Amino acid sequence: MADDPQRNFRSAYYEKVGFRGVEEKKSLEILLKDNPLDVEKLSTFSQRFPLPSMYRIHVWKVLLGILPPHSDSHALVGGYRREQYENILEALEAMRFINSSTPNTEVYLRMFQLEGQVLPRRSEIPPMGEEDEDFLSISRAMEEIVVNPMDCYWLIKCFHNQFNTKFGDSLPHLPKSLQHYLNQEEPRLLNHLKITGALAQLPYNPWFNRCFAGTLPESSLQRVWDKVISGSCKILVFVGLEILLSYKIILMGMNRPEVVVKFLGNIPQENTDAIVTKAIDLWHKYCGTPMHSV
Amino acid sequence: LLEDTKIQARVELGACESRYVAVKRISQALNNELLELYSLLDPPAQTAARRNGGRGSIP
Amino acid sequence: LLEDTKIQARVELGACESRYVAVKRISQALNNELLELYSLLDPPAQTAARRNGGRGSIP
Repeated sequence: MADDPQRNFRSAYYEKVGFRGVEEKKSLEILLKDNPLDVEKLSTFSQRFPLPSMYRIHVWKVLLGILPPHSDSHALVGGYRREQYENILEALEAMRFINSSTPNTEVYLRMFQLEGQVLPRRSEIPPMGEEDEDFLSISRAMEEIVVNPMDCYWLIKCFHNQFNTKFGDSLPHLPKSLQHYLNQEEPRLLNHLKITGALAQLPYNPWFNRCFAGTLPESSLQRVWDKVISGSCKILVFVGLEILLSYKIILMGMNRPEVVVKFLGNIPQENTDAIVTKAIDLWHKYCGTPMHSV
Repeated sequence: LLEDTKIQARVELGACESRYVAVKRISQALNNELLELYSLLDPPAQTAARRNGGRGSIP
Repeated sequence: LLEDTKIQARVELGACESRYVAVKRISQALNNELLELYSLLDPPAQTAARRNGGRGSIP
């Protein structure tokens, strides 16, 4: 079927006029009709193509193990998830840890802490640490993407857990990897960042630990998270790389690291979609189009 | 053998269920005790507690 | 099919287990909170707290 010239012509046409998603959406719909769902195939799909927004939350929930692959288990497991969520919320209210004016993101953090047995004593709540801030940052972004608070909590929690379990060991190596690819693409920029001392101070934490939450607007961010949730943390390197490449001229004109840090900490929000698209292309170029989730 | 597996699964799930119910009762009792205690401690906050008591009431 | 049934059962049990663990941790947290509160109260109540404190300790 891949050799069908008419089909290829049609795909090329769709691609040109912006309907590239039509065929992808159809093939995703076929995958979603499977019972049980083939999680491996869904991961591969999500690695290769952008998820249509109407199916994104559903696919994320399956990939993160919130929804089971068997559709006849959905009601039972969904009930367990709801009770778990409600029980935690009720206890935190009884303990007066939260009330109706507590921001949702803080509610999610306290719930997560209670589940992880690291809820501080209410009489001596310490200021938020770096890890709490990472969690809150991801929560704020997820809240913009997911409307239902229960879905939102489960997605934040499982995203956070899966990310740290799967990629915790890889995270320290991502800055080196970024330098490697920057050297391939734009050695002059790498050199400039090295000489000015900015390289060591790039916003690695918001980029890699928070997966660009707070850096990219949610509309662009969710396309990056599609790749992370389906199994790649390498994509983060290429998004960072593409940000650097996109602002090459501006960055080359900056000689003080703190100016670079300030600029990158607050990048213009207009063309982030194009940045993500180019980052995904670069990622495919260097890492291949994944047949399996890597 | 399939039928066997299904029965075993049901038994295990039932055991998990009853363990859950037991602890849930304890937590419910502690929850009530806490609400009561708070209402004794600072009456003004009592109103707030009752208002927030509705579970799932995240704005 | 047998393998499939086993996987399905494992997933369901996992979700049930997670709900159980969560409610267990809730009990512990409520218990800690109660103990802390009782310790703020007057001495007689404190003794009562010690007596009641055992309640939340789940086997």
